[in-house]
Amino acid sequence: MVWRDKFALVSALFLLVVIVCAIIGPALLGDLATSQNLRGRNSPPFDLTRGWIFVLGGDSLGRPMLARLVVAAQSTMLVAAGAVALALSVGALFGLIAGYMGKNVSQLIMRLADVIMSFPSLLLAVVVLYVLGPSIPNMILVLAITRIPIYLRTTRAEVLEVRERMFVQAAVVMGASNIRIVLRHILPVIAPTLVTIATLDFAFVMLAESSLSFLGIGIQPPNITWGLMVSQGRPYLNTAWWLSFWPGLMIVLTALSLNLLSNWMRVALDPAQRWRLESRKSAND
Amino acid sequence: MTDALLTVRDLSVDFHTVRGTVHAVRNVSWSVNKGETLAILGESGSGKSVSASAVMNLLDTPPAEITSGEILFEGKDLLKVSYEEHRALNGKRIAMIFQDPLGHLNPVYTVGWQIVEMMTAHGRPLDRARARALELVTRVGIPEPEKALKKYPHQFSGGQRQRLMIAMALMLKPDILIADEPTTALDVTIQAEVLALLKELQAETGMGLVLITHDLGVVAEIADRVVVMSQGEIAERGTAREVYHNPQHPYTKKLIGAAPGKGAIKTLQADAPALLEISEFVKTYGEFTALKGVSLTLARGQSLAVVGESGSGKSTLARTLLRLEKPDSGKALWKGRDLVTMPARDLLAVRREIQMVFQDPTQSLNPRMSVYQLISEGWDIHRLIPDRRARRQRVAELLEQVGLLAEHASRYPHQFSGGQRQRIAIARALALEPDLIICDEAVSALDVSVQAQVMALLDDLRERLGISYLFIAHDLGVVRDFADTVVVMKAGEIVERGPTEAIFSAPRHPYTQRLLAANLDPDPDVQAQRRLAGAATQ
Amino acid sequence: QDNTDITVVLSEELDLVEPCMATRSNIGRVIMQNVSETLTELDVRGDEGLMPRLAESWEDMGDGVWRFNLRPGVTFSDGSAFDAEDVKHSFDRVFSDQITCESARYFADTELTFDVVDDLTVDVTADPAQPILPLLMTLVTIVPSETPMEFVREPVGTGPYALTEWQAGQHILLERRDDYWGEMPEVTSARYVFRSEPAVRAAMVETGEADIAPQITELEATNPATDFSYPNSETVYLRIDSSDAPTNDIRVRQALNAAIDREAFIGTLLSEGTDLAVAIVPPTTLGWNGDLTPPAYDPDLARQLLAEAEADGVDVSLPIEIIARTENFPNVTEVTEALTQMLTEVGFNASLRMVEVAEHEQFYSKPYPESEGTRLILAQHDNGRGDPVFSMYFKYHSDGTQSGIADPHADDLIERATAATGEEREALWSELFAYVQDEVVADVLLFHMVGHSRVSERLDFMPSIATNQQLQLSQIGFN
Amino acid sequence: MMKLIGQRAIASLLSLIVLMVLVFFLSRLTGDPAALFLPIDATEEMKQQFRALNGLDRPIIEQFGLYVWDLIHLDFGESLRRARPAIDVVIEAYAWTLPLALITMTLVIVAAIVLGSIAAFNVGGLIDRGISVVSLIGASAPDFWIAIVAIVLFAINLAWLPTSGVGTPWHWIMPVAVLFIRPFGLIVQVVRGSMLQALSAPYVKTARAKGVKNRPLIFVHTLRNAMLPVITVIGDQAAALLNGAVIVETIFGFPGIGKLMIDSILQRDFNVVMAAILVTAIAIFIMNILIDIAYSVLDPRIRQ
Ligand SMILES: Nc1ncnc2c1ncn2[C@@H]1O[C@H](COP(=O)(O)OP(=O)(O)OP(=O)(O)O)[C@@H](O)[C@H]1O
Ligand SMILES: Nc1ncnc2c1ncn2[C@@H]1O[C@H](COP(=O)(O)OP(=O)(O)OP(=O)(O)O)[C@@H](O)[C@H]1O
Ligand SMILES: [Mg+2]
Ligand SMILES: [Mg+2]
Repeated sequence: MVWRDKFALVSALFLLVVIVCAIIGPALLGDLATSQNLRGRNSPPFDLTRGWIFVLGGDSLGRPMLARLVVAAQSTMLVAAGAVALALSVGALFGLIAGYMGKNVSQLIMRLADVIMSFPSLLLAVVVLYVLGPSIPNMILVLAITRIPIYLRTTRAEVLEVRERMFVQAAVVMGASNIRIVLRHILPVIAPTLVTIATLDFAFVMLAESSLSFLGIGIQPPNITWGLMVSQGRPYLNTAWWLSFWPGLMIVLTALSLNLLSNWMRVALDPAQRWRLESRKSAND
Repeated sequence: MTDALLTVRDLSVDFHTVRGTVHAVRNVSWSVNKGETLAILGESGSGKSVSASAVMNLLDTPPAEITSGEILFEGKDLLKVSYEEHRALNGKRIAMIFQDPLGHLNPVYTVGWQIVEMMTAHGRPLDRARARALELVTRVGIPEPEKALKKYPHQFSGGQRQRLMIAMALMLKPDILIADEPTTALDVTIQAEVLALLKELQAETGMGLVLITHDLGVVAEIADRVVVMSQGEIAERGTAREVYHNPQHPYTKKLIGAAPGKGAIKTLQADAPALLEISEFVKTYGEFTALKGVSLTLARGQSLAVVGESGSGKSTLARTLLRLEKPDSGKALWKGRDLVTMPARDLLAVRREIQMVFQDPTQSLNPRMSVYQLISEGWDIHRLIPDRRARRQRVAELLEQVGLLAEHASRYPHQFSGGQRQRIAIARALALEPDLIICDEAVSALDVSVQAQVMALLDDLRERLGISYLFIAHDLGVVRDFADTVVVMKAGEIVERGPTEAIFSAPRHPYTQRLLAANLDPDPDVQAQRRLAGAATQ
Repeated sequence: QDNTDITVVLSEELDLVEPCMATRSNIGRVIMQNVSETLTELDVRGDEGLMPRLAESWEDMGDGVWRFNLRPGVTFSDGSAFDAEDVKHSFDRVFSDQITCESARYFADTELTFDVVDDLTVDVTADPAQPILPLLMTLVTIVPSETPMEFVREPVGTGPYALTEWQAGQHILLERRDDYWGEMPEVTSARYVFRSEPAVRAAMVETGEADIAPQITELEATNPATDFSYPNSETVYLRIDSSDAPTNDIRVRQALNAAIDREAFIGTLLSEGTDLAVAIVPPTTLGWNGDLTPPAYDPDLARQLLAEAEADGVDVSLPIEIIARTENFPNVTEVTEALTQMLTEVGFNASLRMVEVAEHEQFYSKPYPESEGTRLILAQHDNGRGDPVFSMYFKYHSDGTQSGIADPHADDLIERATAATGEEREALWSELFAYVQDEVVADVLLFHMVGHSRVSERLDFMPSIATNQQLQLSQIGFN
Repeated sequence: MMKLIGQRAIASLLSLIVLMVLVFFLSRLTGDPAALFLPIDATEEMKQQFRALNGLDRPIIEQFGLYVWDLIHLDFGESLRRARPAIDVVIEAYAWTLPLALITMTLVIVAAIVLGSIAAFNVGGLIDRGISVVSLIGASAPDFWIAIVAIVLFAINLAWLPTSGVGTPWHWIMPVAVLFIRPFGLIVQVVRGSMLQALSAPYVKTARAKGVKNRPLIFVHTLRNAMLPVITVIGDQAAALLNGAVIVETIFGFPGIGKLMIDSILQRDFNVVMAAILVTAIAIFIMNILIDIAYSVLDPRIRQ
């Protein structure tokens, strides 16, 4: 059963590749990714006659898909990771406060979360676009705000339960401050759940960004993200599937890897479950 | 031995951990017959609970691995039967009472539902199950049984939860009952009732009883045969009398020699300054009043024992005192300042001065922290011992003082036995060198030799550092040896208080008298005589 | 099987079915000449020019007065008879300040007065005189005089069909009237449904769920047996603001034109059949100038022009931002990206910005926002109405809301042509086309677009340039 | 309990007011509806007239006052584009969205909980792998892929189902199926993770010692302990559905609130936007109250 570890390993490797692409991709392939060739557009994948760079085909302007995917990794990761990280940290922070503090603070925070939850993300996007202008940081802001309630609500619900556990009371007796209790005793218990949601949200955010681009209020060319590529490839689904397939596949694979890795971490970081990984190895030895 | 109902033969269990393999159980064999009671005595951490879990097929394999042996029940090897077959036996033919009742009760279902399920899971009709549950819950002495069935585990006292577990295990009148320290949280009067109930059932259905316990008195009272375990192996076996009067193995000798209740009784220094004054504590849970105006004074260097009925409010007293719960009224002056109204900021300093060992140690240890982290956390909080090397050393020292090993520091709570966890909790309380330690059944899960060691340690600290103890306990022998003052609680009130000497020699309140009378003697012969005498007076 | 009920799948749902908004293409496609009729009708399928509809004939009485003789025996779908009062009322509605009717804009500064001569005769006085008044009559639908001065949801008209059911969000049902004045159409009823996804529209005709999908994309138009392409009267161009540097220099504007390889788009990003534009209106328009040729792709010339301009002190390195709106037409993003690249290649400091419709509007119409360099606005203009007047003032007159030039000669030509009639009008328009393209180089004209329709094989119908604005059910037959 | 719900309702009403005020002012930062309603070559007079007719020419504070005044009289204003009361338009659309959301969510909850629990129970096994990978791919694949591929496959090639539209139950199958996929993938993972944690608790041992069968062991003893994060995420996903499903509505021509909301926002049809947000917010608030009640029903320790 070593393959269980291999799953996580492959995921980690894949993510590493994505990160490397995100860092050096634009510098390396930036020019190739924008070199148009109208007469060589939509060239099919797996055809090496135009060079290895066209192995995944060309897009509707004859630019090599491979180069574009690599270059797009940067803004994609920036937006997705930025939005998820921001939503997670803000949501978890307020969730902890709402769960651990008194009733009034909690009520206030939760009702504000309700407001955010019912505020249509699209309207938010339009407002931000009009007031602040379109840019990657603003995109992150819009996406993050809309995702805050989920983290907030999850955190709070879990805190309500965890804080009733005896070891939290033991920490109180030791004189631990509220901050310490929250960070050292409560957060580690709920972190796995938050991480699971966050990794799932990664895909969600990439696709949400894609739909915003599609509606004209998201990231727009000449910037590229996988989400934008997906939305641009959408009309070609029947005729040139590779235009939206590869970026979509990248999103799927990234989400899949992140989740497999987080599933693995969830077990690896829990002392009471770590044996699930260790024993598999020894059982195979 | 072949016709025994349950036979464990040559059982060995290993645990695979990051730091190598732990041989928890090594070539253990025992058997129990119909109607017979086998007591498993032994060192804390010697593999008693693990072998019981192996019988019930409850070990997670991995990380555990059963490396050898067989477990024969009615001639069938339970290690070889299918999962489904084993499931059908569990609960119905072989039932188990767990050591740590709080964790083992499902927090989100009413206890009534959980008890009834024992029968419905095996296809019995619901109404019969309900009736039986009510009967048993009444039998184990839970007040207001009808209402109790509708409550959730966290609404009961430690002893009550233990009794609910017992009621649950007895629902289907199993052929074999494995009871893992079933009476540690019970006061002796209720313990006597429970033991009587078990015996009655044995007489009625011929139930075989495997009783894992540290209490030599219980062994003397109920056991036919005894096996003594030490370090994963069987050290000694024989009838209860043989083992008590003629122990062979050095560990057994040590164990029997350490039985509490024989030492000199302490007296309180008259001039000790008052440290804590509790006056008129009242605590209600809905309509139920758990504390009905309790007042107490505790002096520096005093060890005050609180004994009393299970469910009388002892733990509640401790919890309200520590502001884990708000008392409805009352004051608690700590060094002259009221703990109840003290602002949170000032409380922080006080928190270092008062520590507590909780009744259910397992639940009070954060499962995601290693033993090192658990013990050293207090130093982080109060900014003590900044040096890492010094910390490691002090943790190791503390662990050794409570009878654990320095290398245990890197393990996590779930990798320990019940008694070992209790000792981790004690070490954690000691780490801060407080002025007062509230011990809620802090030594109940320890075998008497370790118990003696821990108590000697506590005594030593009291003498050297002037630490005071609020010592909640059921074991009268322990109380007699350790406390200089005793208060007796019943139904939320203090019914008697006085120096240990006076309480033990001349109890005044009828409940105290009953309590002392029900105390068990570790000598099986003495217990046999008492039983005869008891039968005669009835 | 003589099932003569048809289903039409349209790309966007109708918000309104208000006759006075019938010039809005999504509304017009359903009700124009089906439910509501106009006095006159322009033949865009053949070459009959302006044809009678509710007016049997008309004549210019001089002094800006036109007399229309109305068709007798016409009834509305509510049973009331059609007469001159209805005509008057219909126009009153259009110009009322209590409702915002779209067709009012075609009469911008013209004051119309209606004199009912008798039941079937009406005199219309235009001030100033309006030479193309009969043509403008193709834009105003006639409603009964009882129609209130607010948007109606149950349009009543004289057309061959009546709206009998409208389930918002789902469908609109038109049923054939038995008492229609004209020839009975073959189609007995038409159900309109709405799907925004082109692939779904195409699929619906393929599976038989619909009979006509008037707007599908080129990518979906893969079946020669059912799919037609037709010029859709839309023209794509880049609007230049010639008051900004560096585009205030004609050489820069010429360079922009020369930098673009228009041919490269056709058959690639744009459908085969797309025409290179030499005017902002399609070739079917009055005064079309056949002598004009699209600017040739000549990057060297572009570079040279830029160099010359630079030598004369024009700062050609100023940023040029190309603004286009998402979903303006299929592949708009790619087209704009390619345009940007072409401009960059000859040395422009061009960048691209895709915006949503509301934002696009801010850049498109006056007053134009400030910019560091200048902006080129990629836009699509639709004029299928036969006369350039509907375009030229807005796009090229100094006071036009989307005009990028302020040229007195152009202003003069526009004003004169608007007032002229007949051949003079035609000649003036022709001159104007040549002037703005060759002399002023007002903008970068790009393409006359084509549209695609899918028509079920059981129907006998050919989409045409008019299909963008209307879909006359009476023109549909069955095979 | 009733008192608690009452308090909650009042608090929610306050947040509703905050929401509406926010939406009112923020949406008016986003440009002029006149430019969008009228054709591009409309004259300035026409625009003025349009603004005057719809009260858009007044100071924004006055507009707000009028809006509130009307609202007190339960008048949500007219849709700018549709010449109908905004609330009618919204309620018509919501009558489609609500059943769609409810049907989808019910299926999602049942399927995700069952499969997620099974995956956790067999952690590391083939079943677990299969459920995880399939659900994750579903959760992260662009939904229009799935929708269009489904149409090509089931409507065109196999001709089992209609391509789009509403009317018969058959029309609902594809929209529900496509909407099902993402929340399902998400919730499966959350159930799995939460169950994994709960399954290592000691009370699971008690249940096994009692001889409880696997099915009740998973779905009765453990699941309820694992439900807190699960219902939170269910709430989040349900809220997304209650807000309408734009892609699915667009592709399948489903006349729900999502498309209406998007169109109205893009067209700056403020009254419809306000009414739509009001209706969806009420639905979401009610759902959140239900979820908070569910917390305390599920876990007695949270009850206070
Ligand atoms: N998961 C585990 N990993 C490693 N070691 C374990 C694990 N579980 C138990 N052990 C070890 O196995 C030994 C036997 O444990 P067991 O619970 O059977 O002791 P016990 O005899 O019941 O003690 P006590 O009287 O204190 O309850 C202990 O030394 C303990 O540390
Ligand atoms: N949260 C609660 N809700 C309702 N009743 C409670 C709650 N906690 C404790 N009780 C009740 O209060 C009484 C006192 O409980 P407490 O835990 O103090 O008993 P105790 O003296 O420590 O008993 P034991 O020796 O069995 O541990 C018990 O009868 C118990 O049922
Ligand atoms: Mg044990
Ligand atoms: Mg207690």
